[in-house]
Amino acid sequence: MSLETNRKFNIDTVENAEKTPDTELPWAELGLKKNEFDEVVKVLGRRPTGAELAMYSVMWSEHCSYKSSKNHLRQFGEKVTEEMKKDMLVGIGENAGVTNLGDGWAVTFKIESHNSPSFVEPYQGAATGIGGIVRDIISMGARPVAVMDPLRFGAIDHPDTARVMHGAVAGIGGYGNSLGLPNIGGEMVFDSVYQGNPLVNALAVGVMRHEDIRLANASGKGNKVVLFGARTGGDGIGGASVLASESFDDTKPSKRPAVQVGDPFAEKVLIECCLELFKGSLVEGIQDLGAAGISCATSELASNGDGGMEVELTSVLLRDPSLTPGEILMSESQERMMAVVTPENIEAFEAVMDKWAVEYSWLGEVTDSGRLIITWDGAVIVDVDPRTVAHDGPVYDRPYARPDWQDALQADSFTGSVQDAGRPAAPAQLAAAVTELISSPNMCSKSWITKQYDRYVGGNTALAFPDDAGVIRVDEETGLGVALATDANGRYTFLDPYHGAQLALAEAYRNVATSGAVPMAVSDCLNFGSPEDPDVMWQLAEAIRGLSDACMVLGIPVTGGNVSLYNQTGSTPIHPSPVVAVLGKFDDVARRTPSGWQEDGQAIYLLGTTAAELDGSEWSNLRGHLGGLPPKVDLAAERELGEILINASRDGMIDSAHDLSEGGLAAALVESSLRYGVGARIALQDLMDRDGVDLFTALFSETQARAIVGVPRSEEVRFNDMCTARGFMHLRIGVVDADSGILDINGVEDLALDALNEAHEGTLPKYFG
Amino acid sequence: MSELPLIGEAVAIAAEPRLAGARIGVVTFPGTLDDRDAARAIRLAGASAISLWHADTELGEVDAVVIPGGFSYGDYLRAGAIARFAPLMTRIIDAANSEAKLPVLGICNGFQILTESHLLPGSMIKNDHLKFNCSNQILRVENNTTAWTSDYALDQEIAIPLKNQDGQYIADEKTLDALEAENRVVFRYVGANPNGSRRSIAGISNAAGNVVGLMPHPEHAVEAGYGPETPGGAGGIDGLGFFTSILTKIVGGAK
Amino acid sequence: MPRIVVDVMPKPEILDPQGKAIVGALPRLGFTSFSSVRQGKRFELTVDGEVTEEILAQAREAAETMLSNPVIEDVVNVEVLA
Amino acid sequence: MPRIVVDVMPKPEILDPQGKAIVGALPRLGFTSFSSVRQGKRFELTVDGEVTEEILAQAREAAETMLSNPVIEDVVNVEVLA
Ligand SMILES: Nc1ncnc2c1ncn2[C@@H]1O[C@H](COP(=O)(O)OP(=O)(O)O)[C@@H](O)[C@H]1O
Ligand SMILES: [Mg+2]
Repeated sequence: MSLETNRKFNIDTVENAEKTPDTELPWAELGLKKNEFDEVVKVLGRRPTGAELAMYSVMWSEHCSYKSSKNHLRQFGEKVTEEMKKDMLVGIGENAGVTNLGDGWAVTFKIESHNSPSFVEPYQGAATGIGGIVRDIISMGARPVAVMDPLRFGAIDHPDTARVMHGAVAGIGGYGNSLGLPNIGGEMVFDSVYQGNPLVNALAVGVMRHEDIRLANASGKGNKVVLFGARTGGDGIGGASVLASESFDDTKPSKRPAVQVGDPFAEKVLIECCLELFKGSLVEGIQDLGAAGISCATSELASNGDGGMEVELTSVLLRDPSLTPGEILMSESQERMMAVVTPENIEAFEAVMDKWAVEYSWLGEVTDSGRLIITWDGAVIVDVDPRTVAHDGPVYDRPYARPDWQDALQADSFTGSVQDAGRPAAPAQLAAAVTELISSPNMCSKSWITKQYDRYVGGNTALAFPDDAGVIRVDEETGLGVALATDANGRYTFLDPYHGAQLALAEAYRNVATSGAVPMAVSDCLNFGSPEDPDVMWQLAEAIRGLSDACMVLGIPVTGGNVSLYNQTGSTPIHPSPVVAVLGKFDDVARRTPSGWQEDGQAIYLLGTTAAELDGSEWSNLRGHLGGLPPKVDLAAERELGEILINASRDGMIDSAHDLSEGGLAAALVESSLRYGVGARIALQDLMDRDGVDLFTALFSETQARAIVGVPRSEEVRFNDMCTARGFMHLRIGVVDADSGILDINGVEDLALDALNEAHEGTLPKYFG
Repeated sequence: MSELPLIGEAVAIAAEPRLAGARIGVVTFPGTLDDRDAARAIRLAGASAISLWHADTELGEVDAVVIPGGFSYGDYLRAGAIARFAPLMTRIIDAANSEAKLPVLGICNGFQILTESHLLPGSMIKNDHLKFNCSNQILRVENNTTAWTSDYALDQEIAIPLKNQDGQYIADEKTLDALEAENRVVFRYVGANPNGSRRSIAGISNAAGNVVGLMPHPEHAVEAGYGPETPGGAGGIDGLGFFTSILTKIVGGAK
Repeated sequence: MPRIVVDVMPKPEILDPQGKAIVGALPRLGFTSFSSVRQGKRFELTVDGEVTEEILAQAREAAETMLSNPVIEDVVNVEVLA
Repeated sequence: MPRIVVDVMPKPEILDPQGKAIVGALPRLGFTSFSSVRQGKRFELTVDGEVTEEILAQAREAAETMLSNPVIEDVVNVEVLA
């Protein structure tokens, strides 16, 4: 007998499972390995019922159980100092970490991936990615206040890229805009390694008062369990495990996940409705339904609380009445939440639901039995210890080893390579090189994307595209606010996973500090290939080790994140792409520093020193080279630079600041002048003499821990003194020339801002319309 | 009635008591997004913002009403199509057409709701480029005699955010001719037409001038540093005039 | 269960940006036989019992008042789905 | 000029937020006879001459490849408009 024939009217009860131990179960089709299935049998002391099998299979999937990464992720919790714990109100493990902002305010943020769904159906995949991460934020008790979207696509000129780009961007906009959440930043990278595996990551940030923090646990015997929001349909059944534990392989179309369609209107209503519940203190515990749906919500709520719960599954409101109990448990239908409510609050809870016309159904109650019992019309179909489902999944120590090609890769430096031949040196060549750089797929303006996102809604967006960090005001009275940036460089991480991950953190940290905010917390989305490939597993292990080490040095903790594995086409993985988000704090967002020059005559300073670091750079990428070692990581310098930028912003010593990252000084100079259409005169001879580099290197090297700042005349002495006192290299490289309409760099042919702007803005419209 | 807490508390403004007595309603439908912003704009201008809930059957004591932007009911059918049938809309339509001529401002989705309600002629369809467009738009004020535009100079150019997917204003030629002849084109887009709107129309009024609708968002341009970009971050408050205009009218009328 | 179909199309004199985009894209995919495309909406309303004349009249009214906007759209068809 | 109609509907198992919003609103206007609504698309393709079998085949192919998204939609009808 198979489960198929067992479907509708012949429900596989626990009693039946005990009587029919030899029934064949489709554990392999559901993504479980033989040893995992055997473990389920051992845990239960009998074969699982169909419903139990469904639960274990989704909850023990890579996506939900982190079975390949768990052993490594521990470092984020272990490598923390007291300093790092100081402001952490809720750490890793909950739906999202919570950080103290002071004045009774707290902030929660998290980044997640929705990669494979976005390849299959870009619009809906990306849209539901936003929907899912926003629900994580709501379930902490917070009001979501902004989203961000780090994106990676295949080659810009590949025929399939437009499909994914158009769909993903429209989906992120379509969903986020409808929720009234400003989009305050993100990333956009084109690289053929992402052709069959685009990365669509989504970040959401929310704020709350300390007393409103909610956790996902079900406590209090006799409290009622309620499911509310959208009805349950057949969405993504098997999606969680099939999607995340099998590589996407187009020879097996039957393994394609069912597509989920998002309903942003339903989610917007759900947000308002939840906030009203929080305000009235009407829920004891709350959990969003994402991957693994009801399986996840019931087992996590129960095991984090008093340990028991009883649920009648026929009470679930269905969109598709033909769903089996197992399918109901696995469904990933969007826009649903589960909550625990005391009997006294039932009436008030229902009134809120009715006001917002949100559907709900009472499913059962909290018990102290230590068992999660699910019935179907009274017959027990699940009887498990919820911990075994939610927390005690398999953990693998997957073998890993430094790939045998890594040494050769690192030895293959750009300098002196075939691709390096004819390096630009003459003024006209350098001007052409700058223009080529800033119109290249990765360095061009992202406004084609960001124009499709609402940045104004809420009235609290203090900075967004194209500045280094997105900045949101939290408290209108005091100006208290937060800044956020996300970064990753897959090429750097490919060349050296340990340092590459640190570079991602360093850049996000630097971006936040550049805006003037004090970095406080980290969330990360680790996008990698198959953990069953020892090369990839090594990349993952190294990246986590690097990131956790660097967090210690910078003194900011990881408060949450997400791991996305099996991002590969056939046996070719993507570049290891640890996307790192850093959150910072402003006492008053009015002090924020924008990235563009403004006032005529202000001095332009370069902070930091420049080495010849072109390996993995955008310039080498444009020449088709990838090899050597990424730029050196100097976390002490990053910290010092950060402090200078933060102090200078707080004390009003600078009017603009822009960090140097991909594309080096050339990119930063162009971006700072295009920001408000303000020109400048730049001379780099002193820099070249001091650091021993040529003009090309000064412009295109990607040495870290650098930034350019605009200093008002009246502040120059004070600014210089501060940098000197801190022993940080700083050099006056030019002056703002507001009305010239020209970026004039000594030794480079004059760059007219109009032409630069056209080159910078033209690229995405040229490919995507 | 729903309460609309801002993220933090309202910006502290000591409104002149005479002004704070002016009550301007802000309607919230399921899916409304910019209600908080509209309320903030009203408070920044000095009046009291009164939250109105779509399902309410009475309008209560308000001197004017703002129907803010967003995606009522997801705008899945047509923008504003379902919201138009809300109980409160019936009250608003009656009050706008009554002798008292209740001033009503529809912003973006609010404008779409007003056209679906036939308080204003024409309709909005998808932008000609089919994409959502969020940008900083320059408008020209072509009629400064309406309840909502009296604080602007005629032909003044103002910078106001525009953000929508269904922002292309259309009406038949006869209607367009009549709108122009009756001086009911209140705002026009300056520069390149951002969405294909007929005759670059950004906003219109009814014949009496008490009902005004426009696609761009004045409530997002009322506080320096949080609206349209200006170097130095000091500007960007060109939208405030909508809210001071209505206040002038209300208070002036009460004198 | 019986269904009633309501078809709504943009008025002929009104520019249809979506139809325009499609007609521009068709030839690029080798579909060269179509000189214009217009995109409208199709609604399927499920009726729980029999479709009476009264219910059909309701559907017609819903089509005119809510499912379409007479300023820009025409209801081109209301019929019981076979 | 002859027209070919292509009707596209969301797949039955897929959530249709549009239809959901409409079915929620209908009763408020007194339309109580409809238990569910689904919203799809109707395309009208104008053909410049006679509608040959070949052109109809083209329309069918365009319907499947471009006018619908097979992941979430079904082409429910392709016919020559009378
Ligand atoms: N997908 C996106 N969504 C929103 N904003 C984006 C996106 N991609 C890039 N941006 C924004 O464009 C600007 C430039 O991006 P980038 O060059 O990656 O910044 P940085 O080098 O400072 O990390 C930033 O403000 C960034 O947030
Ligand atoms: Mg930066």
